[in-house]
This record gives sequence, C-alpha cells and structure tokens, in this order.
Amino acid sequence: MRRALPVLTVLLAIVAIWYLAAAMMNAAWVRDQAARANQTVTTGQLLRETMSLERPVLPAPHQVAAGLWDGIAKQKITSKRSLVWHGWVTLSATLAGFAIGSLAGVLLAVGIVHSRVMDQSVMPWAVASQTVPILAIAPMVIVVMASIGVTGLVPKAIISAWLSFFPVLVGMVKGLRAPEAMQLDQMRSWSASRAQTFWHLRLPASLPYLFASLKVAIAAALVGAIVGELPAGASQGLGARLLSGSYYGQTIQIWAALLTAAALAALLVMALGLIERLVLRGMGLAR
Amino acid sequence: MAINLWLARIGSRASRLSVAAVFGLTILLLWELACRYFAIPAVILPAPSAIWASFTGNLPLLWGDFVQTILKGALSGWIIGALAAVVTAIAIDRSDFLQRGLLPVGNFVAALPIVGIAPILVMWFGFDWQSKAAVVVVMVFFPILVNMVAGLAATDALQRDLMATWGAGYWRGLWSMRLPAALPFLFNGLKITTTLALIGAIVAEFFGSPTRGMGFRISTAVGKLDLGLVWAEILVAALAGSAFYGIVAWIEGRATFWHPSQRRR
Amino acid sequence: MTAGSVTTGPVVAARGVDLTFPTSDGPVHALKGVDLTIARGEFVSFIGPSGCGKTTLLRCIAALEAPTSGSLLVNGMPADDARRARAYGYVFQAPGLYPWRTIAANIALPLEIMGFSRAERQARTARVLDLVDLAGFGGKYPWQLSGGMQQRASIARALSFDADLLLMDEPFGALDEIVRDRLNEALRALWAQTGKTMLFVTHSIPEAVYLSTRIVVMSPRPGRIIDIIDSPLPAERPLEIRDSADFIAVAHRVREGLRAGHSYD
Amino acid sequence: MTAGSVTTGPVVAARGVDLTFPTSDGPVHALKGVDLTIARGEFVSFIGPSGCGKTTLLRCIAALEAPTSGSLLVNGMPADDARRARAYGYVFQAPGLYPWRTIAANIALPLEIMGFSRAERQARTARVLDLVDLAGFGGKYPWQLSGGMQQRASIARALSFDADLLLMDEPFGALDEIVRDRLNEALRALWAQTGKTMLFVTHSIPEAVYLSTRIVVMSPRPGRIIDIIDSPLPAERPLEIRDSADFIAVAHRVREGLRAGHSYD
Amino acid sequence: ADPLTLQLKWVTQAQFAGYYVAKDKGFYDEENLDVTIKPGGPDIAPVQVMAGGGADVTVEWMPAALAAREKGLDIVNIAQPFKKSGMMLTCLKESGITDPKTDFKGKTLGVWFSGNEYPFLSWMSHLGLKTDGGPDGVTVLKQGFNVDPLLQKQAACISTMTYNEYGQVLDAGIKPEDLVTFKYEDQGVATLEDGLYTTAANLADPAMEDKLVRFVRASMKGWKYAEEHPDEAADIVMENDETGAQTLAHQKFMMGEVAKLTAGSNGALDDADAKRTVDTLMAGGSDPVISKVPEGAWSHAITDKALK
Ligand SMILES: Nc1ncnc2c1ncn2[C@@H]1O[C@H](COP(=O)(O)OP(=O)(O)OP(=O)(O)O)[C@@H](O)[C@H]1O
Ligand SMILES: Nc1ncnc2c1ncn2[C@@H]1O[C@H](COP(=O)(O)OP(=O)(O)OP(=O)(O)O)[C@@H](O)[C@H]1O
Ligand SMILES: Cc1ncc(C[n+]2csc(CCO)c2C)c(N)n1
Ligand SMILES: [Mg+2]
Ligand SMILES: [Mg+2]
Repeated sequence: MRRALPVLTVLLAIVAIWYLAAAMMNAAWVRDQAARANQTVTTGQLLRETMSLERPVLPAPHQVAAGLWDGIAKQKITSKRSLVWHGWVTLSATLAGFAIGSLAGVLLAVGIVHSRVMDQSVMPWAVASQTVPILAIAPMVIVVMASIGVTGLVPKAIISAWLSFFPVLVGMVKGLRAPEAMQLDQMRSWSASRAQTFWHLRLPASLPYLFASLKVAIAAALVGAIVGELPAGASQGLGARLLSGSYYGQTIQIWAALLTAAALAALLVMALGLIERLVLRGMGLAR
Repeated sequence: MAINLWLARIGSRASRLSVAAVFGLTILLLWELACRYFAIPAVILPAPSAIWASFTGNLPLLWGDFVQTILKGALSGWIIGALAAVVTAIAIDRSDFLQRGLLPVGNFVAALPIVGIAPILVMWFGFDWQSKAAVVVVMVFFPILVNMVAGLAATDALQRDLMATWGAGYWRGLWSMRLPAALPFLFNGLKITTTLALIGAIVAEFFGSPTRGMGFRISTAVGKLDLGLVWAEILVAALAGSAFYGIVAWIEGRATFWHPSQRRR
Repeated sequence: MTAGSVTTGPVVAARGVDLTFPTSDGPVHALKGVDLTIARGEFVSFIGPSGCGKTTLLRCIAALEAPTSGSLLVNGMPADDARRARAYGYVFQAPGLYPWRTIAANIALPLEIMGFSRAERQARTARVLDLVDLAGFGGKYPWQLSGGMQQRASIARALSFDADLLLMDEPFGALDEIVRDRLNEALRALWAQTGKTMLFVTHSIPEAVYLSTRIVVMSPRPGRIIDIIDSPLPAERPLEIRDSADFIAVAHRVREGLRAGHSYD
Repeated sequence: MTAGSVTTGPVVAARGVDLTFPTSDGPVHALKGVDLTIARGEFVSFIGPSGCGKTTLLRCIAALEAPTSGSLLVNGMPADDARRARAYGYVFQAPGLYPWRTIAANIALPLEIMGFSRAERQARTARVLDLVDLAGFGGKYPWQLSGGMQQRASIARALSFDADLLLMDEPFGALDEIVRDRLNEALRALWAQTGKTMLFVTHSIPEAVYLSTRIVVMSPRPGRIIDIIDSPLPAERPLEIRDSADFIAVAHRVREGLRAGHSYD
Repeated sequence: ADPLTLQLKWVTQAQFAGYYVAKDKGFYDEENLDVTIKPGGPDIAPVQVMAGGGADVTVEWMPAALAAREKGLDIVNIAQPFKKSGMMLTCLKESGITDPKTDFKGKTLGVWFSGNEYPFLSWMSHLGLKTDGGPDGVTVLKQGFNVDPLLQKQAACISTMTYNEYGQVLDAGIKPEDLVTFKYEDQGVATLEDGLYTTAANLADPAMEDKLVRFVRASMKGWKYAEEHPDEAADIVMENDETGAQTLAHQKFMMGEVAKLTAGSNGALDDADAKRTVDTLMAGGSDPVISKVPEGAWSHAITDKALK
C-alpha cells in the first residue's frame, strides 16, 4: 500500500491532465463540424462529444482503455487482432536484439578498455554508426537481408541490436574505467592478469553503470524492433499495428498499440531493475 | 592493422586521430572494392566514391538540410530534453513520494516508442522543426533521467556525512556535492543521447515535414533510387553526430577531470 | 554563525546511550549504556581499542547516527537540531575531500555553505592552510597530495569556520611526530584562546594525556565507557610536561584501562 | 609462488632515482637522487615528514610508478619484472578494500588471483584473520568495520600470500597502542622466523627503532634521503628494550633527522 | 509448383485484391504457380527490393518505375491492370479553392513523396506554379500516412486516392459537400498507376518468362473475379491482412472504387496511356522527372502470350 499510493496518485493526476488535454485538443474539431452543419454546441455537448470522437486528435483515456481491453482481452491471443499476439512478436525480436546488442556492447567495451588500438579506432566508428538514421537504412537492411534469404525475426533483431549496443558500450567503457587508481594499483601489486583484474575489479565496479545502460538499451531495443516492423514486409508486431493504425487514422488503435509497447518497455525495465537489485544485494552493494 | 598497432603505440593526439582514420579508410577501401568486384547495383549500395561525388555535388542542399534537421530540430530538442530530465531527476531525488510515484510511471511514459509518438507529435506540433524537437525531447528524456537519477545517488557516505555536519540544506548539498558527483553519470546520458537526438529528428521527418530536412531528403531520395544522395545525407548525419558526440565528450573531459576514468593514470 | 553559544548547560549530555547495528549475520552492539556529560570548554579525549565504538559515539553526538535507545542532548537540544544549527566542526577518520575541488576550494566549501563572504573565505582558507603547513598546496587536487597532507587538509577544513564544538576522529593518525607535536601545541593553544569544547579520538596515549582535561577510556564488544580520568595536569603545558611524574601516572592509568579493554590481553 | 628467492644479490638497488609529477601548476619533485641498497632479510623503516616521498618511493619499488630517471632493480631485475613475478606484498596507506566483497573474500582475493586452492585459501584467510585479531569478522562487509579494523584487514590481505618482500605504508597508523605493540611484536616474530625483507613506512619513531635493522630518514621538497641509520640493537627485542640507552640514542638521532627535514623548524 | 514472389507497393488492402483473390481462389495453383505476396510499406521502394533479388515481380506506379530506369535499373512493365488513375487532390471547401489555375497560389498542399510526387510536380509545372514555398508558388508538405493534415487544417489540400484516403476523409465525418476534389485524370496529368514490373533479365529468361505469362493470366483472372464479387474480394483481403487493422467496411468501399479503375483493362498496357504518362512526366518544367523518352520500358511480350 505504501508503494501503491504514490503511483496511484501520479496516475490519477496523469489521467486528469489527459482528460483535460483531450477535451481541449478535440474541441476545435467538434466546433468545426458543428459550424459545417450550421449548428451551435453547448459546453455540455462539446464535452460529451470530445470524449467520444471516432478520430480524435487525442483519444480520451477511457477510449484507449476500451481499445486496449478489446485488443488484449477480447481476442484469442493467437488472433491477428490480438495485441498480445502482436506484442509477443515484437517482444521476441526485442529480446533477441537486446541480447545480441548488449553482448556486443559489453564485448566491444571490454576490447576498448583493454586495447589501445580498439579504443582509438572503434569508438569514433561506433559513434558514427549510431548517427546513421536507422529508419533510413532499416528498409535497406531488410531488403539486403531478404535478398540473401533472411527474413522474419532476424532482420528486426539486428536493427534492434544496432540501437541497443551503443548505450551499453558507452556505459560499460565508463564503468570499466571507474575503479579507483588505488584499487588498480593493488591488482598490479599482485601481478593480476588482465582477465583477473577484469573479473575481480573492473566488472564488479562497473555494474552500477552497466545496469543504468541496460535499462536504456532495452528500451532502445524495443524501439529498434518496432522500427524494423515499419517498412515492407512486416505485417505482424506492434510496429505494423502502429503503422496501419496511423495509415487509417485510427487514433485509438495507435494509442492502444503505443501503450502496449510502453507497458512492455516498462515491464522490461522493471525486470532489469529487479535483477539489478538482486545482483547488487548478492554483492553486498545494495544498502 | 599492423600500421594501426604501431600508431597506437605512439599515442600522441595526432596519431590517435590517424588510428581511427586508418581503420576507417580500411573499411572504405573494402567497401569500394566489394562494390566494384561484386558489381553491387548502385540502387542497393553505392560505392564510397559515388557517395563522395554526390556529397560534394550537393553541398548547398545538404547544408540546408543540416540546418533544418540538426541545428533546429535535434539541438533544440536535445537541450530542452536534457534540462527537463535533469530537473525531473532532481525532483525525483528530492521527494520520496515522487520517487515512488513518478519513477515507475515515468519509466512507462518515457518508454513510449518514438516511432509511435512521432506521428502524434507531428499532428500536435505541425510539420516544421518544432515537432521534430518534440520527438527529440521525448527520446532523450529517459536515458538522461535514468543516468541522472543513478548519478545523484552516487555520493559516498562520508561525503554525505560531511555535508550533514555542516548543516547544509538539501539544495546546498545538491549543488556542492550531488551534482558534481552526478556529472560522470549525466555525461554518460548526454553522450548516448547525442546520437539518439539525431536519429529522432531525422526519423520524425519521415512522418511529415516541409520539403527540406535530412529525413525528408533521405525518404524522397530513396523513392527516386538516388542512393548516392541518401548516403551523402547519412554521411552528413555521421559527421554531425560524431562532432556532436566529440564536443560533449570534450566538455565531459573538462567537467569531470577528477573522475578516475578521466585521469590518465 | 556558531549557534548554541547562548546556553550555559553541558555541551554534551548522554544518558544510557545504546546503539546496535543490525547486520545480516546478527546485530552488532556498537555502544552500550554510555553516560557522559561534557561541559563547555572541556578538552575530552576518547581512547580505546580499535572497534570499541569511538567513531560511533562521535557520530551519535554529531547526529549522523541515531542511538537505538537512551537520550543525547547537544547544547541542550536534540543532537539533530544542534547539527542543523551548525554547532560543531567534524574531522572524520578518513580525509573525505571532494575530488572535484582543489584543496583550497575544499576548505572554502563549508564557509560557502555557511554564507561567509568571498574575502572572508579567502582569508580563512589561507590562515588554516598555513596552520597545517599546506600553504602553497591550495591549488592542488586531493589525489595529488600524500595521505598525511590530505589528512591535514581535512583538519584545516574543520577548523576554518570556528565552531564552538570540535569533533576530531584520529586527526593526527597519518602525521609524523614533529608535525604532530606542532599541531598538538597549536590545537591546545587554539583551545586555550577560544574556549572551544573539544572531543578528540586518538590512539596515542601521550597525545591524549598531553591534550586533555578529561580522558574517556572505552572497551569493545559491546562498546562502553570503562574509565573517565580527570587530568591533574596544569593548564600551562609545555611539551616537556610529558616527562613529569603526573603525566606518566595518568598515562599509566590510561594504558591499564586500555589493556583491560583488550579481552585477549 | 614467490619468485626471486633464487638470486642472492640485493633485494632493492636504487641508483639516483628521480621522480617528478607534472601537475597543472608546475612539476612536483617527489623524489630526487635516491640511492639505496637493501639486502635480503633486512627490516628497513622509512620515516620523514608528511609529503616527503615515502609512499612514492615504495610505489617505485613496487613498479606502480616509474622513476623519471635513475635505475631501480628489485631482486636483480627491473622493478616491473619483479612485480610480475609477484615478488612482494603491499599494504597501502588506505585500506582499499573492495566494497562488494566480505572481509574474508577480500583477503582471499590475491590468493585466488595467484591460483591457490580453495582449501588453502580458507586456511590462510583464517590464519591471517586470526593474526590481526579479526577472527569472527570474516563475513562482514568493509563498511561494517571501524577504520582500524579495515586497516588490519588490509594488512592481513598482504600477509596472506607469504611474499618474500613486504612493502608496508603506515600499516599501523589507525591502531591503538596495545594492538600496535602486539602487531609490532607479531611482525618482528614473523620477520625473524621467515627471513622476509621488510620495507616499512611509519611516523612513529619508537616503532621504527623497535622494528628495524635500518632506518631511512627522508626530507621533502624535493623528496630525498638525508640519513640512513644502522640499528645497534640486538636481534632479540623484548618490548622493554624501548627503555634501553641504545634505543633512546637511536630514537634521538632519528628525531634530529626528522626535525632537520622540517624546513619550518 | 513454380515459386514466384510478388512485391506490393503498399500494405495489404483491396488495392491489391486481384492478387489475393487469385491466390485464394486457386487461380495461381491452376497455373502451377506458388506465389508469395509480400506487403509493402512506407519508404520502401518496391523496385529496390526487386533489384536486390527479394522479389520477381512488383506492383509499381509508372512514374517511379521510369525514374528508376533512368537510374540504371532495367525494369520493364509487363502488364497494366489499372486503366485509370485514382489520384486526386482533396481540398476543404472553406479554403476557398475552386480553380487550380488561380487559387493554389500561396496555399499549403500535402503531397506524398517517395516516388509518388512526380504526377503532382508535373501538374504544378503545367500550372506554372513553383513548389519552393515562395509567395507566388505553393508550399508543399511531405504528407504522412494519413489524412490528418486536412482534418487538422494543416494543409489546404492533401493528396488522396479515390479508393482510400478520400473514403477516410468522408469516414471522419466531413461531407462531400464540404470538399473540393481535383482528379488528376480530369486535369490531364494522369499517369499510370499500379502496373506489374519485372527486370529485363527475367524477361530474357524463357523459363521465367513462362512463369510470368502464367502469373499475369492468373492475376487478371483474379482481378476480373474481384470486380464481379467485390464483397467476397474484400473478405479475402481481410483474411490476408495480418495486422488485423483493416475494417471490412473500408475494404468494401475500396474494392468498389478500385473496380472502377481496373474496369477498362484486360491487363495489356495501352501504348497511348503509356505515351501520355511519359509526356506528362517530360513536361516537368525546369526539373523534369525523366529527361529522355524511355526505350523498352514496357513490353507486350507477356500479355500477348497470356491473353491469347
Ligand atoms: N555501518 C555499520 N554496520 C555494522 N556494523 C558497524 C557499522 N559501523 C560500525 N560498526 C561496528 O561497530 C563497532 C564500532 O565501530 P567504530 O567505528 O565506532 O569503532 P572505533 O572505536 O572508531 O574503531 P577504530 O579505532 O578502529 O576506528 C565495530 O565493531 C564495527 O564493526
Ligand atoms: N599523483 C600525483 N600528482 C601530483 N603530485 C603528487 C602525486 N602523488 C604524490 N604527489 C606529491 O608528491 C609528494 C610526495 O608524496 P608521497 O605520497 O610520496 O608522500 P609521503 O611521504 O607518503 O607522505 P605521507 O606521510 O603524508 O603519506 C607530495 O608533495 C605530493 O603532493
Ligand atoms: C509515406 C507515404 N508514401 C507514399 C504514399 C503513397 N502510396 C503508396 S500506395 C498508395 C495507394 C493508396 O493506398 C499510395 C497513395 C503514402 N500513402 N504514404
Ligand atoms: Mg574509528
Ligand atoms: Mg604516504
């Protein structure tokens, strides 16, 4: 209860602001429609109508909730109209991409911290790689992959790995360099090998940085998976859902897909937070 | 690679740059050779030479796109987003109630995927750079927030005790202790988001834009199969992004010179 | 600036102070039944085996730790209020300098917090740097100093704002005999001139005897007070007093207490 | 495990060792023209004002710092090779325990790194914990120990792997007289039994005189050796030897050297 | 059965009903073909997919296809199921636009890019209007996926297809009386839309050519079936939509409108239509879409055999 109360309060505040915003943003359309029909609207009418438009600028929370309920609970989960099904498709690509991406990020960071050549040659290019607008090359990635016969989950996972490796790389480079000079000196005085220094000092010292980065990375991986679903071919997943919703102007559907994606991300971040707490407690670091 | 090993060992500033350059040139060379040797069609992957020709041939166009997307869209959004994230992080740090209420909800809200938000924000903020900046704000907010919250918690017990013995109030402790201690984390977030800001600004243009901007150019050039121009824009993005990152990293070096990761030994 | 100087009652009044740390493998009794009253202007040394709770007791007085039970008043008010009133200066066992500030800036920090003017800060910083023989090192960063120099910087910091009550936890542990003697003399002179109240943890019996008007001997597991010795030495104490019979007698009594505290002895 | 025991030459041979730290406000001369030869089985103490370069000299011998000029051999090989051969154990001036490991795990860490078996690790950890009177605290984390206890844990860690050469930087600074005496005796006994070579930094003149076969007195700015005293005391040294005339004479000479090192004296 | 991959220009919808009907009704099976239909999406150029080997045939609009040819991609139109253009500009009446020649000046117009902007650009150059946002030209917006810019009044007019976006505008609650539409067909700047394209290399390969003949035959059978059974065709499209986002009502509307565009075609390309498309594009003013009359950009080889 102590934990739920603040969350509920904030949620309530958000819903209230949301209703207000919906009323304000949708009002223009309602007034225009009335003007076109040569009618005048009372405030009460206005309020009622702004809450129940079919193509609102901003759907009211209950409309989105209805959309969510319809997409999640009312469909068989194997149905292509089920958000659970689409969510699962996206989730699997996200997890695959996250696994590849964070592994690559950690490995590159280890390389960078230990090798001067890698430090000087990889980092600028890793930065450059992230500035390549992913949506621009996502279609190309998918086209190129398709032309060598790779379709489905793998191209999406690659795009999502592409986006997620970078936060891990940056965070880990920092974290692996975080130990105090004296701690490194100790290791040197024991003539510890690089591997030993890594496992016993650098890695544990980097964990706070690692987890902060992983949380960012998993959200990025989800974005990557969704981006990978936008261009040709993908017709499953939350990205495809967002796109078709957007294409047909079904605002409620967009918001339902959006909230599902956000919920997914939040769950993943929370799961990481839990793992973080367990790991840090196991190491005696959580106080 | 042997050259690289040798250069790396010298380790001066100039050689640092040349190591990266040698590495890059090697890749470019392989790319060019692959394009020629396998006769990869230019509409799939143009050769570096073709990209360069397109780059030098379209400089005024590219400059206009750069101003529209990066200076107006990405930079303003990044600054606003970073400020918002820092302020929120402090609010979260300050208030236990917000910490328990806002952080979980904040995780959720900030995890809204940008590709979903972009069309909505374009609808709300119009076609010009304002909507791009809004997308960037949403995109950079979460990474900076997460890092900043971690950073504000990064002081050690002795440092906090000292502040307590001086009867320093919250804001004093924040300014003199927690903020400096959070800087390494903050810069971590700022560096990650330099590139995110570019991606966000460019991607948002795919969802509606005036007839200029890097995202606009890329999507229309893809339609025209003018892949040379597409890659020239990507090159601009890469150069701008690296410069942006480099500047932030340089400031980081100045601002957090005292952190073990920045000290030379 | 230094509040609390209005009251005339005892500076520290502890009654039955207990403190237990809960740890994963059972509770640790750090303090048990500590009764202690310290009047204004006393110089009290705490001595006892390592781990007997000296630091913990000082931390309780500084309101950095809350006793599990018992009552503890500082300047007649709850310890926490005294902390907020900036009643004391605290030298911790470790230097605890902020790595992002130079030595001078570290010393100026509490002055800044307490709202001293810039000129005043500079004057005071220079004075205390000189006092601990670190003039000329104000511009260095903490990691550029030797251990003893860091320790001295931290002493200078606690002295800079002239609190009426000084809590010092082994301030001279990392210093050589000559500097130590010098600083002992300086500290006594400071005390004699200003009428401050001093609480001083040390491991050196001669130091404790030389400096104090009262010596508190503690014993571990659980941490408690086993002896309180009122010094018979005169107020005027040249360094040579250490060879006097009175001095040797007190030192002997302290040593006996200390020995008794070591269960394995 | 402990290499280097094959050679018969000096353990440390320094010739004209200079070390300058470049800092932003000019270079710091930490060591200047240090000549020193230490034979196997010696017990050498270093004493000198705070900031005179004792730590720096030890760090050079441990190959944690590279002299700017001069030659330095350890066990007849360059210091860095000796380090790689795990020629020494080092007790740093600060405890430097890893916060994510318990005390026992901290002590076992170098053993783990050097490839000792699990059973051996446990046996050795228990033995050294006992030696420094921390039996029963193996399961605690560093922040749950008092300052002196942490210091002792760090001594235990350096003793655990039985190096032939021990470098100790103010190991007993944070300990009370009783424990200190006990550990002094234990250290001398260990040295006498094992024939290890000891390099020992201390600020306590009696401690230096009691323990050493040779005492090196240093002076700051620039850090250099100003006196090397061969101890006339017998090998057998009960604690009472501290009252003997020889002892007092040596202590006097050390004090004179120390005083000379303090420019302001 | 012989495998064949078709890359669509856009997502699964009744615009491509003929192919889905042919697949569902077994017309491809009858020709011993195993056809894979790949939906398209935004910012993907179907011809690029084909050039990369990801597809054998694509549905593409002729302006984009001709532009790709100029970029050196040897792609050829082999059939033209759509006789007429469905593209138009839809304006809010309240914007005061009644005549393109006089009223566009200074207005903001929404246009699709990614290869779909060519007809618009040549129309504007016909009208002598600049598209750079200056005061005596029009301001062009890169229109996103939907009709919101019109509903939010961010643009005076937006591009719509008779069969799709126009229906969405109506669905949104705006009455036809409140709208003004300009069909490209009526403005004399119509260009050929959904045609089937393949690479010249495919065409030169006899085995492939045979497959294509069978494919076009079956596809046209599908189209004609769809025209006659619009409701069933819409159902089939719905079943094939994996996003689950389409509504049956909208697909039925779309099928009805698409049928009007396919009506006049048996699959064979009418040279006159192609000629008109080329002329429109060449007249693109200072920056024409294509600079020279294309050679061999279409072939009757397949339809000749298929329609025998
Ligand atoms: N945070 C903590 N958690 C658990 N136990 C603690 C904690 N802090 C101190 N202790 C325990 O409390 C006891 C007293 O510690 P304290 O630091 O007061 O000793 P001390 O007298 O200052 O010793 P020293 O002379 O070595 O500094 C010790 O046994 C220590 O292990
Ligand atoms: N990393 C560094 N950068 C710059 N100067 C340094 C650095 N390390 C040490 N010094 C300087 O070198 C000198 C010698 O330092 P060192 O730590 O060897 O002294 P020390 O004799 O061990 O003193 P103490 O007894 O206080 O520990 C000091 O003046 C110190 O300021
Ligand atoms: C971003 C974007 N680019 C192009 C089109 C154009 N388009 C592709 S297929 C098709 C037929 C209508 O369904 C149309 C108009 C679009 N709509 N959105
Ligand atoms: Mg203590
Ligand atoms: Mg030192």
